[in-house]
Amino acid sequence: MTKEKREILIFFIFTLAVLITPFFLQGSYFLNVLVFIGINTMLAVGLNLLLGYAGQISLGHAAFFGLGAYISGILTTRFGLDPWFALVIAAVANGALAFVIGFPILKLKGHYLAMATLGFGIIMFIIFNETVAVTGGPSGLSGIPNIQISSLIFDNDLRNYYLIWIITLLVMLFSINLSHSRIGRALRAIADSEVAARVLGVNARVLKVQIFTVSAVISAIAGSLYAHTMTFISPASFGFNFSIELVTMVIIGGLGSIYGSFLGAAILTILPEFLRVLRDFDIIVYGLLLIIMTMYMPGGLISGLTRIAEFIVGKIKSRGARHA
Amino acid sequence: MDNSRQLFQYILSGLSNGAIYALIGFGFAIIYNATGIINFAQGEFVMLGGMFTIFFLAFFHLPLLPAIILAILFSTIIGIAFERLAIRPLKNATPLSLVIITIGASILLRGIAMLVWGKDTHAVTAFSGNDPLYIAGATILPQHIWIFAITLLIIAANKIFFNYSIVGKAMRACAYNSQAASLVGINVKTMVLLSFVISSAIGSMAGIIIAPLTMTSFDVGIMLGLKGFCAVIIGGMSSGLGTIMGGLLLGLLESLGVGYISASYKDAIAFIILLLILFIRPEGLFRTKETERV
Amino acid sequence: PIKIGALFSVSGPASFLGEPERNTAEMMVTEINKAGGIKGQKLVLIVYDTQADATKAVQAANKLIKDDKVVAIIGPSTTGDTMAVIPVVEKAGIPLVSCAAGIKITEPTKKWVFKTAQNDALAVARIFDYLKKKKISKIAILTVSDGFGSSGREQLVFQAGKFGIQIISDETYGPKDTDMTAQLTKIRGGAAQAIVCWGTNPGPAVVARNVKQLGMKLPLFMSHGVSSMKFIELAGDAAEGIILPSGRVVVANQLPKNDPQKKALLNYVENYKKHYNVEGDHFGGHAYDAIMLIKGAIERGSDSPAAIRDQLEKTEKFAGIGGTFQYSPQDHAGLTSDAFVLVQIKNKGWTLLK
Amino acid sequence: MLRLDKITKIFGGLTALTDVSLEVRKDSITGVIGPNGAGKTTLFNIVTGLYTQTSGDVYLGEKNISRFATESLAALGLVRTFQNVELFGKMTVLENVMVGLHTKSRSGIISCAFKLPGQIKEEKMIAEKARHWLEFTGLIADAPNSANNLPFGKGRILEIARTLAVEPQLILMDEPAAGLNSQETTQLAVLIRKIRESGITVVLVEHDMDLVMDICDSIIVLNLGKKLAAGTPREIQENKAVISAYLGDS
Amino acid sequence: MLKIKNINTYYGQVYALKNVSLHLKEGEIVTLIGANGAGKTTLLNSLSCIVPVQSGEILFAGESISNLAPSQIVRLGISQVPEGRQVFKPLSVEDNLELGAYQHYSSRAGRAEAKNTASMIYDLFPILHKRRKQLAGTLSGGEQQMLSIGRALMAKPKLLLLDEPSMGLAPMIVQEIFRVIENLSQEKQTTVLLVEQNARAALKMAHRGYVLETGKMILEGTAAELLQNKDVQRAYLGRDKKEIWER
Ligand SMILES: Nc1ncnc2c1ncn2[C@@H]1O[C@H](COP(=O)(O)OP(=O)(O)OP(=O)(O)O)[C@@H](O)[C@H]1O
Ligand SMILES: Nc1ncnc2c1ncn2[C@@H]1O[C@H](COP(=O)(O)OP(=O)(O)OP(=O)(O)O)[C@@H](O)[C@H]1O
Ligand SMILES: [Mg+2]
Ligand SMILES: [Mg+2]
Repeated sequence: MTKEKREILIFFIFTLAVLITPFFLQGSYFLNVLVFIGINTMLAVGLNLLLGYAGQISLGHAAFFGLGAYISGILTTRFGLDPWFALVIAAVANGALAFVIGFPILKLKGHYLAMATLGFGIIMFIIFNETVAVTGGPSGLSGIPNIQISSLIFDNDLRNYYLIWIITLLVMLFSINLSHSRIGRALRAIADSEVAARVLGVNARVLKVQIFTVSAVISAIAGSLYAHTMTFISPASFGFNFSIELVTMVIIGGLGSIYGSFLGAAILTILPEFLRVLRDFDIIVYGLLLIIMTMYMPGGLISGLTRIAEFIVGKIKSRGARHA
Repeated sequence: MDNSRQLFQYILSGLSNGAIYALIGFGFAIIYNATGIINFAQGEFVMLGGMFTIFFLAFFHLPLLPAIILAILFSTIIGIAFERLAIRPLKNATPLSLVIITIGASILLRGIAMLVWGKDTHAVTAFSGNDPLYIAGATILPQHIWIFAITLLIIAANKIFFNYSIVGKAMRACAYNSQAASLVGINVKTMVLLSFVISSAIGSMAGIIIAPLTMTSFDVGIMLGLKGFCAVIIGGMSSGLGTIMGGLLLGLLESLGVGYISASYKDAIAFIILLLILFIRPEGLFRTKETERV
Repeated sequence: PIKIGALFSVSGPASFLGEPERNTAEMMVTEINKAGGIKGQKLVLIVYDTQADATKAVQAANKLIKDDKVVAIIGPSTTGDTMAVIPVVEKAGIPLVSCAAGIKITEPTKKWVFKTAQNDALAVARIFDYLKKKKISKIAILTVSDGFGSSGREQLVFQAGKFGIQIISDETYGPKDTDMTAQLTKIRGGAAQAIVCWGTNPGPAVVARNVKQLGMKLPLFMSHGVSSMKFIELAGDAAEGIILPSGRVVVANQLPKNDPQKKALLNYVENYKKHYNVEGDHFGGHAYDAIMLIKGAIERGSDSPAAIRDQLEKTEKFAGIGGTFQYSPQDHAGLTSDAFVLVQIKNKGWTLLK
Repeated sequence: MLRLDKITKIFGGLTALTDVSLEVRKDSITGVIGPNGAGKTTLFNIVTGLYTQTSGDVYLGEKNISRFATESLAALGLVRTFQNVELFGKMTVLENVMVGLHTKSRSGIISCAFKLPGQIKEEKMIAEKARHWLEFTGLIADAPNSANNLPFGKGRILEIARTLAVEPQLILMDEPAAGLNSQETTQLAVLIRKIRESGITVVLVEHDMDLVMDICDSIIVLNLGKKLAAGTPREIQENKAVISAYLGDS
Repeated sequence: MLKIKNINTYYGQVYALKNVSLHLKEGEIVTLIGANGAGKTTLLNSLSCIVPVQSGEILFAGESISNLAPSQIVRLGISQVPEGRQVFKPLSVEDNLELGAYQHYSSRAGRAEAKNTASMIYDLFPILHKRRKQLAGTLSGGEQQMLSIGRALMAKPKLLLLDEPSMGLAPMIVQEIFRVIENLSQEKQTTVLLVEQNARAALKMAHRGYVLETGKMILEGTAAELLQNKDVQRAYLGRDKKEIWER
């Protein structure tokens, strides 16, 4: 099987799994968790394009998520816009913002970039918090309408699940396509050696800004969807901690792997659910697991799992060979 | 109240806070310069310093000085344990996975501190009283003097250590290329451990001397760590003058921002100005421009 | 058994609310079960931590309703979390007795949502009332930029006119800030006659110390957010003379004998001290009230969610920790301005200000 | 083809190049030699826009490219290799060359993300051409390997393959033979000649005199940041100044 | 003084060295030649314990050293000039040299000694003296190579491992370096293991040589023998210089 065919097959299986999962979870609250996994997957995939491919860190990605959510929330609650329309505006506005700030920010390298994006995240967080008249301030913005397609209102977990996951799958598909294209290769080249890439005619500056923009647009879409499924948003969800959590998802999952980002998002979303029974000990176990996972799978879950899978396949094969 | 006195108070307050940020920033710089790791758990050592001090003061009723010494000692032991258990066993880890490990460690340390010492905030008595000192009509506390003095001391010591002592240079060599460093006979593992020892000692020291002002609780490390992180980056990750300039600048910007623009946007103003400066000087504020060679 | 869910921000930035609330709720359930439960049925309390994060609150609420199948929910601790879970409980038809203070929670009235925490509006009114009596008309406010502070600030600004008070400077500080001298210096530069600070520990303690450091002589007022011994401990000498509105819990033994709440208060304080070795505060009181209100509702009706809701709405003259509750179809908050008293800190303790 | 006019470069207090002027003829192989630290790599860095000269101008054909950004030079047909090999280590050998075809393809983010028909066709073209260049340089067997695991010498060849993929007019090579043994160097000489024959002008910096004298049409000698001599290999070998500054008397 | 017996080294699943054996006598210059990817660097790195050896034995002065830490190897008196000039770019030239003598810095005598060695190295490479305050990262390629060699010499090793020391150096400097190597071996009794692409020059100077091909040692002999060997001539020696220049 060629590499390309295998990719298609994997995506197909993944899609199938996503589509049938709800049938096993009728009425369980877990469906609700899966909705959030979908949103986080979208975010992680978006950030992975930037971090995993182009090698550019962002410690302020929650800001784009929040901006998407707030633009959508404000336009629908205060101006009565249709949620779909609001989503599009949120995406476009975020893209425009990312494009504009992208040029000066991405000129920075290493720590300076980390700190600039962190600063951007903090600035946006403060704006969400302080512009009380517009955003509702720290106590949040409520009454955001659900998304609607003619008479179908996405107001329960099952409907939201399909809405979010179909969009998430599309985002994943786009990202996979992108990674196998000239753009994806150029981005990885920039991450490895920016000078060499530039000498070969890759316009690193513009390309970095472009991918930053794409990443921001994906985050905005996720944010908008989040606002319309939660129907309530508050700044606390879009702070520095969440930015860090997103970076963690991408790295724990595996840099540069789209399915890795899904795994990372899934683990970090589900983990707190399981740790809930530990009460106050949850934070300790969470920290510990984070360390252990990274220690034993430095390349991320996806490479760890691949290694384990290869090991098992190898074992089976060698056993088969012995029998033969 | 005349304007110049007010301005002077802003400057003084800004500088005092800036010195705190700088001191915390040092811990980051040291580990970074010796290992290339950005230690997101650094803020937690600041917390540990304060919490251990409280612990020895309140539960064992020790006098201040022994309590401080013990607090630094215990924090350092935790620093060593962290390095031994989570950093050393790693083989071919990427810088980013190390970042995640330090984030994990910070969560873990914070969690343990919360379980052991509870969620309450605690006050620590000042080293030499709470009577404000008047300087040209503006006031600071004696504790601020302590902070300035110790910050200066630590900078001087660092500068000498990293630029003039062979061990300091070896630590920098390790950070740049650990394989080549081992080829000249530097024991890389020892260097990494040493950097954790120094930075956890300095971090806890910072936590101790600022606790009388800021009070302390299991989660003070987050915000202070963040500010220290910014200070050290503004300063170009240097373990010398750059970081103190970074810290003071951040403190000043915050204080003047509150005074003349808006308190609500204090951090935002500070960051906007920093970003603008970085946009003009992408290679960092306090670093001489050096071209990357190919 | 009767399953009741609870959502408290036990960890995270609002743990000062969530922790005493959880402790109180658990203590109460133990007590109730020891005394034979409700109508002979044992009470089971399932507590989840929201970490003051709306997303987590919603997930936890969903779990309580769908997995644990609780008949009522108490909490969340913060207004933000409460606003986030309201759509969930409204859709599922499960009564929610919030322990958060935001006015938005019960205004407009929502079918399934009640609350026990006193509105900030009441606390502000108490302070302004006092200021007016003392003929202070120019004040500076210094509020924390989190949910608690911003809702307090809203009320301070909103009610000032009504009391003929002018807000000369309006400053804020961040929840984790460790130095407020810059804000205070700015206030000092104006003509304010008093400072009102709105926040929860440790910020106000820093403010009190900074006021002292700067040698400012203006009277300092705080919110009910710091009415616990912890504040006095943190602010040290700087706490002396500060005036604040508070639930009656901190001055329980100074109350007149005929005070309807006195019995419940003394009982609660003593019990809490016995269980947890620290003073109970009025935040824990919110959970006490929530549990007792639900208990009352079940006793009067049955343990189905709908019955609990209907009976809650009919609650009359329940003398709890936060005040005397009186719900009605139009009012799901249930308290009047006498829920607060003004206290002053003297000699490291509380004095009831008449 | 390429003309430098009075190039001067100062680093802080250190003058790395002083008034260097030179010309490279079309379809020639020009060698740039000189002692270590003479300024050869600096010269390349200036021509390719990685450094900005303190003064002087660079012309490609008639065009003054002094202020051109590095990435726009590739489109004009000017590329280079690096003294300290700069491979895209985490990518495969094939992908490395495919990056070289970046300027030969157009698809933007949208058409890549949506796999529009044009993009699919273009991808095919890229893969085909990349394979062609790997065959041309004899690296085809290593195509699927990770570039990081390539032995040093092959890494140098891969850099050349990558630049060839740009289909340039002019390649600047910085010490292409460093780290190659004599047999490999001979193969390299063959490859460089083949490149020239396909109509590409080559400028190379090299310390392997056998190679330089063997393949270069003309040679420029730098010393201490100044042009010391220029001429045919023969002339250079006999130049006293060059012998004493660089070649030695072996 | 050095004996390598049947060592095997892998990268993951891939063999890099198969049953390689080699020995060095005190004061000897031995050269290791082989094509790209033959495993020369891997062999030196195995010796320095940077790459772990899976099986086999390495004896230095009679002691097994195969499981030591790289820093201990240096203390025993083995120094390596690594492939690709791995200088400490953010440090100055001076500091780079100083770190070369890291192990000697614990004693006062060692420090004084290191100063002497440094001035000897500056004499050897005067350009380094001119650049001594400059950051190593801004040096030209050849200057970095000189620095890398100088740094290894600072340790005053008993056994010097050189991985392509002439790479990127001007012909005159190459001659100079070869002269230094010969001097070291003659005057200081330093043993040298030299990996060099310029096989002819290396063999001319060396006492003995080994030929490594795809991880296996295929040939061993005195330098003269190898120079005469037809296979070696074809594969590694190429045409004679003169031949080309005369054309
Ligand atoms: N970015 C820089 N900062 C300071 N000095 C520099 C910088 N780049 C180069 N130099 C100096 O300029 C001089 C010329 O360097 P260059 O790299 O051009 O030499 P080269 O001729 O390529 O030498 P080699 O043959 O050794 O590679 C060197 O002495 C070097 O130290
Ligand atoms: N880190 C590594 N991971 C996997 N394979 C490696 C690694 N390093 C080297 N190799 C492989 O091991 C083999 C031997 O490499 P080595 O670098 O020892 O060769 P060499 O003889 O020094 O070559 P050169 O002359 O190019 O320096 C090569 O096939 C190379 O691809
Ligand atoms: Mg060069
Ligand atoms: Mg090699």
